[in-house]
Amino acid sequence: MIWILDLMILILVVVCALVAINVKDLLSATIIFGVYSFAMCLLWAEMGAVDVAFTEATVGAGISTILFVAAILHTSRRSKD
Amino acid sequence: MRLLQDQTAGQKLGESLIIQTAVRMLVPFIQLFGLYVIVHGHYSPGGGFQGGVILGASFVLLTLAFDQKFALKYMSEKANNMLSNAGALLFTGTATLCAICYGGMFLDYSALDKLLPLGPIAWRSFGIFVIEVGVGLAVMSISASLFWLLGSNGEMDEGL
Amino acid sequence: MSYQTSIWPLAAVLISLIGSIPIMLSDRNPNLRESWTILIALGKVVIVASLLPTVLAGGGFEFTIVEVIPGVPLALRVDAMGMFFALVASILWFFTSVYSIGYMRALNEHAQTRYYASFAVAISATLGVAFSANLLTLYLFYEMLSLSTYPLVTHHQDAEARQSGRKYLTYILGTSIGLALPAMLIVYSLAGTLDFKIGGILSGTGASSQTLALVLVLFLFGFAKSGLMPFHGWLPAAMVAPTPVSSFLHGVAVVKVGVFSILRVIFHIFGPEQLLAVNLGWVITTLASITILVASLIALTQDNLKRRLAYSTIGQLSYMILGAGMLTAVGMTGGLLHIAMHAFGKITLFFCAGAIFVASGKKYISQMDGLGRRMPITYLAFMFGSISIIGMPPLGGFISKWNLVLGAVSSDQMILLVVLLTSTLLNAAYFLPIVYRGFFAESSDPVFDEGIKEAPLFCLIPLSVTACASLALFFYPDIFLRLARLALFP
Amino acid sequence: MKVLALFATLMTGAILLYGTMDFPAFGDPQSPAATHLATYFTENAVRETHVPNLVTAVLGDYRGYDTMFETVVIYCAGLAVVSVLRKKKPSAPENKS
Amino acid sequence: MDQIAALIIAKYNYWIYVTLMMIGFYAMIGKRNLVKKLIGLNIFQTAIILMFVSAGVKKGAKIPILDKHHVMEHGVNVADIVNPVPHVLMLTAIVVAVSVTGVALAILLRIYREYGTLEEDEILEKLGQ
Amino acid sequence: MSTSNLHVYVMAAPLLTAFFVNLVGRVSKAWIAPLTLGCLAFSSAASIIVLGRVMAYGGFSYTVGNWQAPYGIELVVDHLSAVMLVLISVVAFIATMSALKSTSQELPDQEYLFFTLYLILIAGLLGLVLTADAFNLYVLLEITSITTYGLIAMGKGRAPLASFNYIIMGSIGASFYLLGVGYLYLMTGSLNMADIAQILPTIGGGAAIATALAFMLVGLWVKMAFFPLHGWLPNAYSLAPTGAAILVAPLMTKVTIYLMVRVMFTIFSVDLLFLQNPAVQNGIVWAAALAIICASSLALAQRDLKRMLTYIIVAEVGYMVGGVWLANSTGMTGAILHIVNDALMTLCLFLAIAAILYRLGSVEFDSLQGIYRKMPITMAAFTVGAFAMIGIPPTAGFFSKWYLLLGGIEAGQWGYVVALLFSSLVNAVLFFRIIEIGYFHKDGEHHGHEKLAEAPLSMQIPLLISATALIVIGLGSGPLVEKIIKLALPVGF
Repeated sequence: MIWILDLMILILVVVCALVAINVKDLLSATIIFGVYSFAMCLLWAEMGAVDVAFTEATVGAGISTILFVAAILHTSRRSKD
Repeated sequence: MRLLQDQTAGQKLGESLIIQTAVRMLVPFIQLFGLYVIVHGHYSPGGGFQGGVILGASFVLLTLAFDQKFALKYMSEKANNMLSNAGALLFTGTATLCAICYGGMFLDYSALDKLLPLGPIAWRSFGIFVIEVGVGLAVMSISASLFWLLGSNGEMDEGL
Repeated sequence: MSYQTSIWPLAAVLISLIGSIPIMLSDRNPNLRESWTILIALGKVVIVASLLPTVLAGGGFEFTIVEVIPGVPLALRVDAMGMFFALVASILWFFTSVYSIGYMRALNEHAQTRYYASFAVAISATLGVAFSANLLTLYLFYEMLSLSTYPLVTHHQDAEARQSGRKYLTYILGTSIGLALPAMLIVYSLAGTLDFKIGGILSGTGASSQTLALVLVLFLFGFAKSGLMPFHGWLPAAMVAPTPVSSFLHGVAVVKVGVFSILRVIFHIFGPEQLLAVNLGWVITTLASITILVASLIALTQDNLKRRLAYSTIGQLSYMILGAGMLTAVGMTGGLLHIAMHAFGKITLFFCAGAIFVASGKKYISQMDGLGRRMPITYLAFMFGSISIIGMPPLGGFISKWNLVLGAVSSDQMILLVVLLTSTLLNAAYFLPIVYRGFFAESSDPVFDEGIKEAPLFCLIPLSVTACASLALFFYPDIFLRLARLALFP
Repeated sequence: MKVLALFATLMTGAILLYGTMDFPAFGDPQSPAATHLATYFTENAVRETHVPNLVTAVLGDYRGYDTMFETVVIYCAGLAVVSVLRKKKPSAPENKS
Repeated sequence: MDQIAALIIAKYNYWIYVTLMMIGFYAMIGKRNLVKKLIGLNIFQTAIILMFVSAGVKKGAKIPILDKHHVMEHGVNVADIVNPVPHVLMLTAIVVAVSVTGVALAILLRIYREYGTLEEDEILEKLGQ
Repeated sequence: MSTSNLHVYVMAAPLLTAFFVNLVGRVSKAWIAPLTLGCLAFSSAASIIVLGRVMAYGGFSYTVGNWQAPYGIELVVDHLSAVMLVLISVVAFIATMSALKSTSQELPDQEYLFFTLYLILIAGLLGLVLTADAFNLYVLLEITSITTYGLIAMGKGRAPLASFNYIIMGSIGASFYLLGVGYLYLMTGSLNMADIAQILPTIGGGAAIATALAFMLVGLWVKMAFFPLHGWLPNAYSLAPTGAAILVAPLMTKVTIYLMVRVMFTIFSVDLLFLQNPAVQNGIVWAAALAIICASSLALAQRDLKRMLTYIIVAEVGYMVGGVWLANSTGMTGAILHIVNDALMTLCLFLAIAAILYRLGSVEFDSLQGIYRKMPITMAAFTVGAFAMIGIPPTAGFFSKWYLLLGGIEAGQWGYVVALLFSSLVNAVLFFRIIEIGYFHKDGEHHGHEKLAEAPLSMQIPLLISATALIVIGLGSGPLVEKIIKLALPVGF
């Protein structure tokens, strides 16, 4: 565990989260949320939680994002806030 | 091959022969990897849940590259439902079976030793394997069906 | 005093409750339905009367149904005080049943099955209150009575009846849940029991006099059926009900259940000695005096006969509370006796009002000039009732009022004497003109009045009987007097 | 509305931060979390279940009850989505139930 | 200064998790767009997972996959292995989160079918009509 | 420690049957009813036997998978959880009889889906009652929530929107609870409730423990719709399919209150909760009083029977939370008794609503005119339920209210006492308004009632059972309290 790397990823994660909830285009938000998940998964892998990281990679960054995309493509990409 | 031509004849935006062929080749490997993740959960990261998601992802990939009807040929809605039930039943059923066995408790795999004497600890290991398979089945079918339903807005036809 | 366990008190209470089922089932056949009603009423009188000798001999009965709260069972107990009230209620119910048949048939009222069934449930609840062994049981039957009389008040189902029903429930349920229930809870948390006990259960609990005063006031207003002002508004409103309902329930059962509950609380929860000791009698007497005077004054101004009777009732009810509040032996006896005397007098008056309405369709006093010559029996009975209520000999009301006056004297509260005398004058002022105008004034509408005859026999007989009973009670008040004495000095 | 939400968020965050004051230091091998249950699992899980992956052992056996309900959760999710979203086509014989 | 640095190193993970939780929570209750609310929900969930996983970390420890035979014969030094319990819990939590997300998205599609929008205020406006 | 598995079967029977309902039910509808009713009958019988055993031999703990308590997951069967098991399984059994009918009318194509979710929800509730593991509780909480989301979203019209709101609020609640569990885990390293309770005194309070308690409580309060956090409930329950509402409305909030009791008294000690923080305790009782008053007032504003009832449910939550936090044994007895009674009262009223909806299709006040004439038995049972809600003896509602009020007086919490009385009065107004509309409005004022008939027998029977139960439990509340509830009080009372 390298705490500087850890901290950098953490900051990336926070930035991604902020962007994901603030960007007006929902599709972008979703993709950024995917990035967020992936960064999280990196973080956990680096913390020694391999199983959690694996799951987050398949679920959070994979299935979850895909479900979001599928839903957004059937509704609207626009968001007022 | 004929199917492929049909597909390309009614080609929509984003469907390309290269991708479709690549996906066709890739899908068995993905599924194999998914199975590996489930089975090898005892020794490496992974297990029923992760493997199940990977298996489900293979169907998602098929749907994305072709369309939903094509993917449904591999696993129909009915089969999907059966599999999810089977997976969940495998887990809960095993758990209850342990309780039914004389002197056993709920989810106490070592109690299954009375059915087939392999040794209590071996049964624990094997029991974990059985339930991982159950989880895998359920997760695979449901992650696929979640995507299909959301992707086709509940119509189960063309998909995205 | 020893109580023997017996199922009969329960039978006395339940006979009419269970009897409401055959009444409901014989919806299609009015004759059968009314036969049931009479039969049940008769059965009830017989059961209650059969319990009487033991009670007069100083005994009593007890029956525990089930223990619902630790230390507080649902239990029935027949003691002298309960017997006193039960006797009045069951006898008068019998007459009211007969009267109802005449009245309801003559006016061809709707939903008669509901009427008779509710009536049967109501009388069950009344007897339940009379025979309650503790405050919780009393409360249960008290609420049952409120609910079962609601359909009777709303009987006509028009906008006015619904409005009155709403008012009735608001007052009765509101006070019983909002005031009586917390009072009961405070008593329970102080004493750990709710059992009625001679001498009271609150003595010796070390409750402060402020707490006692609070509980007392909560109870006085909580049992709003007693019509104590300012929670009296429901009673005039409830007069939209058919007259038998007004006469029995709002002349006898419902209102006296309120008074009876208050007397129970004063005698058996607080105990007169304790009230004397902490000097709380004045709370009761003041509230009662105000109600007596104000209600009598309002009664003077009413033109609707039933409303005038209603305000008269409010005033008379407070006599009983006043008697109890004097906390002297004679006064309390007077208060208790007044339950019976007023019941017989007031029910006669209501029967007469109903008979007049059945015969002539008239509700207002100003239209009743000269009617007495057309309906002499009714008016004679009305006169008897009035005199009894005013408290003149030779009618029953005199005995109770005499006791009350003696009580006022013996408690050294001359102001109460003044209240009693003033209100007697007021009573005379609002009753006697009716009788006078009935017999001696010229009819205002002779053509219309030409065809008026006496009401049907079913109406006439009960009112004659109760009028005669009022008279008889002056000469033979023995049973009630003995019961009252037994209740107060066992 | 947004101000209220922001206020609620800040409050929650502040309380949570207040709670972290007592936490053992990050990565401390002597923290309670690392010593109580974890010790038992690390020492005994492999021997008792013959599964070298501790996570799988604990997930599948020691806390199998959790995992069972986890499977049921996702099963329910699948069903819920079907029941909420699936459009019925009256012609399709397969959908007749 | 060293103390502050030590404090930062000791607690920064928890601070970050609180920050993420606040972001998610704010999105859930403050945003008007339903999809945004859902993204907020997911961020909230991952924040909790981060907290749990952080709880399991041991400095310099290895991943919780052991060598079977080695362990059977020689036992294991607990301090060398990352705490597996939070990982187990969090696997379950992730599954729960994705299940909830799935159901919520399905319901979102239904809402869109009905109202044609995913903005809370616009939906309320339509309901008001 | 016990090796008897019966209480697990109580939970496992509906769970396993759910899968079969899904498999078989999609082929033939005829199988759904016997399967569902059969497994719930089994659960009810088994839970009654479990209660009998607990009363005879005392409570016991059970370890799933035969792993010792803090390592494996522990189930606890004591008096309280046995009572809850019986309550849930019996209420579910009664509700199902009616739900089968209304579902076949409302959701003819989705019956098998509906009942699969329905059974899993019941299994989840039963599991919640049994578990003694803080994290397992979270998972089960999510199971009940996710099935409820699905069930509610199957409703018509605005139901999906209500369901989405519920998802957001429910997830916040569950996440807060999980945060609390996380804090406790970080501080103690354990997840077993009893084990945490043993370790906590060695830590002796502090910021993290207080935060954990606060977050667990707030999380559960969101789930149980404690007043300012109740926003999701009225819409969700009133828009859900009728079959779901008659199961969810009586059980969901009550089970969550049970969980609050469990969490508060199994994990934290009475000393920590009440004695060290009298101001907090006081404040929560006042909040409960406020909740009761506000929710009752909101109920007054409703013009739809179902919505009105949902606000009453919110008010009742205030009753029980207040009762638990009164911190005396009378209040606690009242709260636990009220869990039982309120479940039955709500069941009775919702069953009546289901019957009315089945025939009439609407429970708006205006459409109820003259309903007593057409559906006398349904409305008679409704009236009994209404009396219980108001708290008129001898119905069950009076007696639990009695204990709650008595507890309030003993604790000197006059605000709470006044709030309870106020709410009883409001309930009286609410229900007599309906009785007046349904009974005393003249016939013929409303059209469309010509063909209205009494509900089918399969809806009347559960209704009559529940109405009778209200009176029987009311009359039997003495023995019930003495023999069971007193023993079910948490340690420290």
